[in-house]
Amino acid sequence: MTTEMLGMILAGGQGTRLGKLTRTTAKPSVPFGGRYRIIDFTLSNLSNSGVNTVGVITQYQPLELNRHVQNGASWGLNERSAGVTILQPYAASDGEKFFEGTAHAIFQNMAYIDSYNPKYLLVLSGDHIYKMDYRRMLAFHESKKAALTVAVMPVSKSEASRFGIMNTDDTDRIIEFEEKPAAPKSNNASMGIYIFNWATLRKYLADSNATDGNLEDFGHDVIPAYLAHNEPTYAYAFHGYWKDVGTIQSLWEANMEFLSPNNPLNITNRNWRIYSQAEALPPMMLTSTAKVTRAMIVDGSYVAGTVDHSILSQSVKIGPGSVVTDSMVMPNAVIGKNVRIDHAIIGEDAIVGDNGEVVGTADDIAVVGYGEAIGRKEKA
Amino acid sequence: MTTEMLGMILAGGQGTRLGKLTRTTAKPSVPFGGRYRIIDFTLSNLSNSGVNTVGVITQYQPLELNRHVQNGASWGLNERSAGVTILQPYAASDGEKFFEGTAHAIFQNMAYIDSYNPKYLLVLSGDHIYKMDYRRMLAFHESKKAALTVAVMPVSKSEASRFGIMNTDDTDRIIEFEEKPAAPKSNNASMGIYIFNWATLRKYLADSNATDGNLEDFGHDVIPAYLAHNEPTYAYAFHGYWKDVGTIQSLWEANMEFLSPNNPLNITNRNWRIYSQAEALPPMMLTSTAKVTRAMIVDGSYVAGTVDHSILSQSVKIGPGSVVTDSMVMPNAVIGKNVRIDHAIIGEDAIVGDNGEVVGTADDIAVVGYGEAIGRKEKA
Amino acid sequence: MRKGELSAIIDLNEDDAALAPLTTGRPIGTLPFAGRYRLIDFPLSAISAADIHSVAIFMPRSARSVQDHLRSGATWNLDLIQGGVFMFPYVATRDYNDASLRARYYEDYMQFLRMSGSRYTVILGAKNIANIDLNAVLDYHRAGDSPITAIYKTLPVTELGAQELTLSLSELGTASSVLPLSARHLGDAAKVAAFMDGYLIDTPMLIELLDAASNGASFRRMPELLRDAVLANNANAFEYTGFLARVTGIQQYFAANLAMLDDASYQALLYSSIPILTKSKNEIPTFFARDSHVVNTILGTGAYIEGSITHSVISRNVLVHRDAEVVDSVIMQGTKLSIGASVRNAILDKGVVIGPNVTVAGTPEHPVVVPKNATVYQSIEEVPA
Amino acid sequence: MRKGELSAIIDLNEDDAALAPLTTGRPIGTLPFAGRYRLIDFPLSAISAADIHSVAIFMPRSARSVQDHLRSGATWNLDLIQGGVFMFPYVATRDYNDASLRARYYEDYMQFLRMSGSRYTVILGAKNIANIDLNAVLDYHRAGDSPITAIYKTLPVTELGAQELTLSLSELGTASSVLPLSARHLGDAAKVAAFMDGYLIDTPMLIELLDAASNGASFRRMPELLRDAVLANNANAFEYTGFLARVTGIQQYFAANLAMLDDASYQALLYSSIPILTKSKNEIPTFFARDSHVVNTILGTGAYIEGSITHSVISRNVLVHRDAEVVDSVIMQGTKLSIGASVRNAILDKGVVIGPNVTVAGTPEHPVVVPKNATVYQSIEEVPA
Repeated sequence: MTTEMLGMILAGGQGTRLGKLTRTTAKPSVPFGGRYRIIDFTLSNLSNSGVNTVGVITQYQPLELNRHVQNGASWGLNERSAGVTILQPYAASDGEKFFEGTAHAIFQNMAYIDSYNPKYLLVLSGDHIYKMDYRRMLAFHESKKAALTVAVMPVSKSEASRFGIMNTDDTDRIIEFEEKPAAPKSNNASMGIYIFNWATLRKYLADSNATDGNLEDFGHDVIPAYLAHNEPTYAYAFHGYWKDVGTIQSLWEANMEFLSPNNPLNITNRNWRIYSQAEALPPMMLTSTAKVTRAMIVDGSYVAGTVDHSILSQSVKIGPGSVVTDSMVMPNAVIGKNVRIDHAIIGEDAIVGDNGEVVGTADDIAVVGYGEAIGRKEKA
Repeated sequence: MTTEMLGMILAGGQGTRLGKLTRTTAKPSVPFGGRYRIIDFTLSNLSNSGVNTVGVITQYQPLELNRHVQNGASWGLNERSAGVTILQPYAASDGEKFFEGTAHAIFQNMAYIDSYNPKYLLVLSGDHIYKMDYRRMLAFHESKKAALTVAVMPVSKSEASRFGIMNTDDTDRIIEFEEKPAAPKSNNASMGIYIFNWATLRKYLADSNATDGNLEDFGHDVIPAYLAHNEPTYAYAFHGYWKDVGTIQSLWEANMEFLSPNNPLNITNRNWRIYSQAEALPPMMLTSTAKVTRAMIVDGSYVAGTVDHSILSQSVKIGPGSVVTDSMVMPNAVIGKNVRIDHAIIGEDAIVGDNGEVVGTADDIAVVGYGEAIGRKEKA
Repeated sequence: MRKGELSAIIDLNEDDAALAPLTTGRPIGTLPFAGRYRLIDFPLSAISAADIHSVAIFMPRSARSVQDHLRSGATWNLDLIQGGVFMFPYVATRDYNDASLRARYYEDYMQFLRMSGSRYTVILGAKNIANIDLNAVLDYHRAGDSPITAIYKTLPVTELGAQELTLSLSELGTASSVLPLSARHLGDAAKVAAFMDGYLIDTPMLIELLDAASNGASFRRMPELLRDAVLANNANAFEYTGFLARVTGIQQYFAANLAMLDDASYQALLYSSIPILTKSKNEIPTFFARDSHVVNTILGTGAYIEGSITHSVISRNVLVHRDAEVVDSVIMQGTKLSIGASVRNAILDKGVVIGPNVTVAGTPEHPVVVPKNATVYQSIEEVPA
Repeated sequence: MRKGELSAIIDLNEDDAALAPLTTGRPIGTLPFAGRYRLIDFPLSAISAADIHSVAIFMPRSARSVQDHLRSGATWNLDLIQGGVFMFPYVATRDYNDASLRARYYEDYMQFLRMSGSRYTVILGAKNIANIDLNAVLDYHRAGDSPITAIYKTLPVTELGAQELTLSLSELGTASSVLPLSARHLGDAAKVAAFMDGYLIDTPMLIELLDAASNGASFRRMPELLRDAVLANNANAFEYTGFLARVTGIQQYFAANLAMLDDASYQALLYSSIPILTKSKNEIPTFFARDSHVVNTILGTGAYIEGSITHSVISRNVLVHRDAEVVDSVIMQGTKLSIGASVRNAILDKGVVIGPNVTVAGTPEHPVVVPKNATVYQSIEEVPA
């Protein structure tokens, strides 16, 4: 069995900066945009790019992610002898295999990767919102005869010091890598998207494991090692919408951007669909007291109140007299009567009892956690 | 979502007593009987018994098991909102969750179990060869109003000291449990098959976790605790073929028994099929030099030699002049020319080069490990 | 229930003349409903909830919409190795008149039943929108004396048309015949047992019926065979008491959709213990623009709403542009209302385009029906009688 | 190849008169082959290997065996959300003569092609057993000048029947027409380009052809349309050089099966870079008893062998009891040979029972064919001519 390019999604992080939203679930399975979960964007990009074999490396609270991904059929990633495989920690005769870092996680799953004998390994994060055709990046990688290609995008100079910055020569070859530089020399920020020649990477990881085990992380360890050994390493420039949703603030922002009819993500484009697992839920209902403007709503929701500039996910209930503004409400949340929700993210299965208030500001988003109950129902 | 009886297969053990056969794979995925893997029997029993939601708890080398089980479709266990889920170790905000024992493994997967809200929990091993209708055991459990029912089968007095022995009163209630007693009082050996009322078990496990954490193992800890607390615990007597294939010797014996046309397992019975993942392989070919007697052979095998009283799995090659007797050959093994194999188990992907010899005795079965190459090819 | 104890047949050859032009290119079974479903979802969901995995579909003349909707049957757990969806092609009456062809068709049906290994077979149509608990029907059947059970709901006589089928109930509560309302002598009875085109029958008896029909001198379709069986055996009569809408004509279809705006009906049909399963679509969320005004309405996903909607049923991917208004209407998928368009008491089939400032207005009793993919540039107004 | 760049059509309406009685209840496409496959597995496997996910099947009159075999199409990755198997019902010629029905059928085909979004469409039949690398055909097509490519294999003239189709190759290597051998002026040529009923065509052009045909005065089936297109455009001619068996009659079918006993042919067809995928069966291993004697034979699983078998092809679930012998024969699934039965140069269809000590013997040129489910109590012996 040979696969030209195998996709590996690093979905293991706990996402601590998402606080209450990831206490019982992995970051990639956090709901987004009404009917998606964050990982849907990466999985759809893979499917649309014709990468039909994908490993999802996870170790933190994977149950919901497992249930969401299932056999990959929702994204067309269910071909026989291909498709999606969830890779979790395991025990082997030489010990237990928890993953210590991004590169280490790839190393620990070498048997899986080798079983497909891929020429290229496409390494991705599971927590970015973007649309990208990885075939174009592969064509770039091949044309450069690169050992490693890193996708980069231009960021403003002021932001650049928050990213890994790739300084290139005029052939796009990376000559220097600076992690979160105080004085960045360029604005090519790494997107955490890599194409590796698997044979080369495999050798580096195996050598590291056999010696000092120092190649734990791609950004911190592997890229510097490639540069030090003069491996041909290139930067592939991406131009388009891209958002890391690793914090409450950025998750809220990305949802509000998604809500804009002029969202550069162009979600309505049928030539690059974002797929998700679709449950069969009844149609949404807006009652005679509903008032809904600048909003996205999906199946199963029941709205008797006012919703403005907000996103409601599946099976959300908004009681009469309640007002939801500038907020994102996750699946199955129940909002009682006369509740006020503003600049907030309401977690899955959360309950906000009658007359409750969840009010944040644009700089300090209020959050109700998964299954959390606040307001009157809390006393029950 | 409510499921009456949820199945949980404990498939986490390393199976060290199977030596080379489980160095890179979990015991339940070891091949058996030509076209099966050990876990097929348990999964088929579940499917045939109408238990359509099944968790498979694993932590040791699960890749092959994952690939085999996939989405459960091969066993008809792929219903939406049901079906098979592979449960591996994971990390949670309170730490990493490797499994310390059978009961502890159930406790660690409580969130999975609770999501189905089952009335009964059917706990099974993944490494037994048998056919059993769990509905009958459930009917017994219900009629006894039991909190726990343990399936038992009669063993000879001489064997009894190798098992957990359940001593019952004349209503089949277990009054005493002896683990591997030197002087057994009865011959009711536990088969490691349990039906628990989930609410009761859940309470015991949660209490244990909140206090001293002493309920790690079902046989060693939980059954004694139930008896000590006077929980109604019953023994359900099973009469039929049952074999634990946890050692090289017992695995070989079970295969040889399987080969007998009078095998009490009655594999040809279409009313209780044993399902397996079926690959599309070409038909088997017996060449003009083949001599095959008292043998089972399956798709993809190519036989130019002599095979007597042996089982050949998928895509096995037996070269001309070779003689295979009283042996079990696992998938994709290649046996060269003029090889002698007798009283042996040949692992998956193993190679025995021309003129090689793998000869054991009925008491000391020879084993060639997974992917091991012996004989002439070894030098290559 | 044991796996494999029940098999099912859904007969999509239902008389759909009264539903033209909605049924020009599709059978009743694939009519859209409640902005989200097709009518066949209701029998399929009942079947799925009863753990039935083997289903035969008697295909209508226009089979493509059925195939597109069912695909592998995975939505309803009909893709398991122990079962499957078996589609029996449409058979023209003239072919049934050929004795050898007829024998072959019946043999196909019998083979399906034998291979299913089922003890009982459920037979349903699609035009009765309901959520029947087939396990309850099975329990009732087992408790009864007859090898065949017929399903009915008690309805006011006034709600039935003359040709609609009813059960004649005996004092024992069994059904002695299935007759059109017009053939009944009801006296001054106010209520009647409306037959729901649903049976549960012992599989061996169904095989016998088919076998006899296969050797018969002339052709009899399955519904006739079953009615004869009721006459010959009397039937256990199972009374269904849940939500029911009977799609017997345009007006009934229109009313059934709008009935979903009543919260009690919506909850009863769509949030019962039998989840209504339907093929999932990868649609984006429905977007409500700044000046949209939508009340008392159910909507599918992927719609984009700038105008106003009141008391209507809107399917997925509908566009309602600014200053357009929809009142008391049923709008199917992919329809577009241009700026200033006005639609009242109308059914717009899939892909309809209503031009700018065009009015389409019917009456509650006579909704205007705009057929599939039509473009309407001139106003259509039905004057109330 | 990009996902969705190719779609495919498999036309199962192939002339099967010469294969009666094997084709009484099934089309050529579901004839069993090599103890394991159905003929349709070969085009489906070629399609799957080329990452094609949208396939239309033009169903034959007897559709059930095709549906049973294909199920959801998952075996060939035809159950992905981006594709699917679309079965187009059998259409009797008389229905094609009705202009409005004809237009509807063509519209269905065109809609399939449009929805597939493909740039190219592959069209294959099932009676040429081969493993065609469709990516190679696509590369050849792109390099050629014509919007249509026809697939052929160079064969000795003597191997073709008079009615078999051939390509007339120009000096440029293009095909100027598709003609039966009898219509060709071959002079003393020893070899001929045997047409393999396979095309690759630009999808827009195929839609145009169908559209024109839909509006035409009289009815033309797809194969005719395609032959006309070759005549009008000349075709790129792709030469296939792998294993080929053409199932044009009983003798050819018999020989094709026995050809699999030749190791080179077996490897070439079944172990090439295109894995032959087929519906999996949950069969038990084949058991060889103490006194069995089996040489030079291929077998499916689930068989139970006590007797002797030489140079034969045995399907799954065959029983050969003691003292029975099978020589130079093709035995289909579920067949039973009783004690002392003898079968030589024969084809036994599914479910045949040969009674004790009964002999069935044909000749290599005229194998005896025992039809499906027949029970043979009296010996049948074909005297060699």
